[in-house]
Amino acid sequence: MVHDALIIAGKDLRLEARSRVALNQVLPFVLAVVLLFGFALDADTALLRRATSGLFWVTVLFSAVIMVQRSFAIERQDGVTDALRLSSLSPGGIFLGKVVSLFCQLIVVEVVLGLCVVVFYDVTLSGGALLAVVSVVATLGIAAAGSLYGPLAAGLRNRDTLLPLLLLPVLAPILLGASRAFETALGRGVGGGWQWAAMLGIFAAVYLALGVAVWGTLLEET
Amino acid sequence: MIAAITTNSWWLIILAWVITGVVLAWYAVATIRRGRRLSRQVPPESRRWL
Amino acid sequence: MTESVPAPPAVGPTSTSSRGTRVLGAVCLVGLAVTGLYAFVVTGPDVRLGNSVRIMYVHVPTVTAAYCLMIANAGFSIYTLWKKSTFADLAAHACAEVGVVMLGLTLVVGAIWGRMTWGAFWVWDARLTTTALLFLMYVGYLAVRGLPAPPRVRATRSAIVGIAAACLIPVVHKSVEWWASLHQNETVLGKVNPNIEGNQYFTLMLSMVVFALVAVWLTIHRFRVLWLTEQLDEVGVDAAIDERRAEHTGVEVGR
Amino acid sequence: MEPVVHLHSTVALLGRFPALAGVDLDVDPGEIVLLRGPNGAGKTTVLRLCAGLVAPTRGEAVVLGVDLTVDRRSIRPLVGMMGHATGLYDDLTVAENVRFWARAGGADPADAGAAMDRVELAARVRSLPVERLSAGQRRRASLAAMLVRRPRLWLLDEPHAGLDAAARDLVDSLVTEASSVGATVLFASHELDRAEAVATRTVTISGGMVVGDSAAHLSAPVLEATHGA
Repeated sequence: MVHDALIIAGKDLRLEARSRVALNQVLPFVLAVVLLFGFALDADTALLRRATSGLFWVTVLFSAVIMVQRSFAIERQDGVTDALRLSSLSPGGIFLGKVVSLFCQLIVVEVVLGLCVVVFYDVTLSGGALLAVVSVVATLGIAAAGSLYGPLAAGLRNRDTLLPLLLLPVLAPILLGASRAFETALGRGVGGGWQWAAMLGIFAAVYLALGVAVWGTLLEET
Repeated sequence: MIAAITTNSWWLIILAWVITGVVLAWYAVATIRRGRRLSRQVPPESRRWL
Repeated sequence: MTESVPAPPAVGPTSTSSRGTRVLGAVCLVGLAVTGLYAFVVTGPDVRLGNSVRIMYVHVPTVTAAYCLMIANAGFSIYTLWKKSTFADLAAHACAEVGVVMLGLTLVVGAIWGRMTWGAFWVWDARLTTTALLFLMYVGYLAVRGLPAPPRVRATRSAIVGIAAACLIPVVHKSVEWWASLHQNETVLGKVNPNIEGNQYFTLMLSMVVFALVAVWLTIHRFRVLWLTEQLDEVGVDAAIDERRAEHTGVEVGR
Repeated sequence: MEPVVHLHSTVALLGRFPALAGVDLDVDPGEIVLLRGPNGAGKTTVLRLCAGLVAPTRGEAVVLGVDLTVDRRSIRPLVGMMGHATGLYDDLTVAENVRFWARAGGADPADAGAAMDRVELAARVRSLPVERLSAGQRRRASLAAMLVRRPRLWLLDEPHAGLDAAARDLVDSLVTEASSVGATVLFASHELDRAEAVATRTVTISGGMVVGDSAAHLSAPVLEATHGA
């Protein structure tokens, strides 16, 4: 299963390297959103700084929706789904492969977003360990949920507006946990950051297990 | 500490009950009507439960 | 043996109701009347909540019924995947739809209750937020069910979304609970049904049972409507096969 | 000799539409069977059914010893399918595609080069993204992606469509070569003159049923004799 996952992830990342969609389209989108929040909140740096963790993760969520859309649109190319069914890759492996590739791309987005936030919102980073752990676990959860709902909603003519409706409510706990944890990391939070990280871990575990379990029927039936 | 409980706002309570009643009634009627319309089209032997 | 033309709908019963549902329906109506009576007349205002407790008699049962329906949906979804049964698929759909109606109601009534207790329609209270999230997730479920697809494909997809949503209920619940508890203006209520006693408690329990029966009654009827739609399509299959065979044009038989 | 494909009054539904309404077909190892018939007769569905991509709703369906009514997944790695769709990633180069599908099919990516040689893909073309290939080159790349997995049952949906003469000869030679090595080929085609030249047997399908079989009047042993020589 892990071997299959690496094959799929390798393919996805190589495909990304060639087509550079994330680089050319998603990163500019991230920058745009950072600026838009600046305009929306009237460049009130104090307010932006206070709202940073929330804005950060809302931006990550929106980028995730776009990337999941893209990630599963490429699998919709003519005949690829059938070819995947005919391959001896285990469906769970394909799922994990998509999760890994989404995870890597999202981490890149988050790093760039982090830099933007530091520059544009004049945020001083602190509590690095918690930031890193929360980012990794939250991104894993987003990638897992995205890879589960992706085949349902991506790449088909009357379905591409379905993905945000399916994905965003489900990612609410991630937004909650990650932004609260970030707040504690950045020194303003109230509650225990590590508690939130644990909750994010549970969320990611639930979706990874679910994905591996049901992806077979998903690949078969969509 | 918390806003004064508008204890005498009866109309809100009634509104809550009315909304619940209306929505459930509408949903029930819609389902029954659709059931009737469909029952006429489906041959009886496949309507196992009736 | 194949029924070439679907038999004209003979006299047979002409609706989805049956003896069982008529009885259940009657019980529900009586129950609702009694609950209404108790809620408004028999019980007085609560010592702390005042009259807003009367809204609780509606608010709590609908949210409980909704949760039960969602759990039932998950159960049927698992059964659909496991045994590939159409019955479970349609039952899951019926439960989810009635559940979404109940969740919607809970949100509206919750907002009214919020308006009464805190003067604002929406308060980021743990239960209301969780209900709103679940409402959205199950609207997503119904949206997936609405996609045009062959029945088997639709059944599998919906089952997966149903199970995924159900898996999230505890996670969403826990995270929102934590989150709400972080806020300073902790709601005065604390647990949803404060330890009211006497006939208020009885009224609440009564309305819980009545609303559960109403939910069951609605789900049964909704299920039967779905069953009829399914039968309507199914009837056509045998006819379609014969039609298809007749389509065979006199292609020159192989040498 | 156990047939590679055994279909008996097989019915297959696509949604509500009975694409196959009772197919009877037996194919032995090494045979090259042409499926002919009007459009929409169910040729493609027969191929997809044999590949385990479409579920048989009634009747029997056994391919490579696997009963499709029970398990449709385990035969897939043994089957190679090529249709109008290329089944390749447009953004990846031909070589990357063939190597990926080799790995995905459990084959050794190093064989990719050999597979591309067999389909006579020019070296220059191999490093081009599939997006920029001509229809003929795409078909060759798709064929290479299938070849590299060395399937035992070939299911080709109009393999000659849109190919130039050279490419068609190549397809025919590959099919014959595969059959001689013991693989079995089932293909649908409209170009009857060329298709019948390479096929060892022609089956006519119409209205979701087999209505004609060139080998029908030949008893099995006779077939074996002629084919074996």
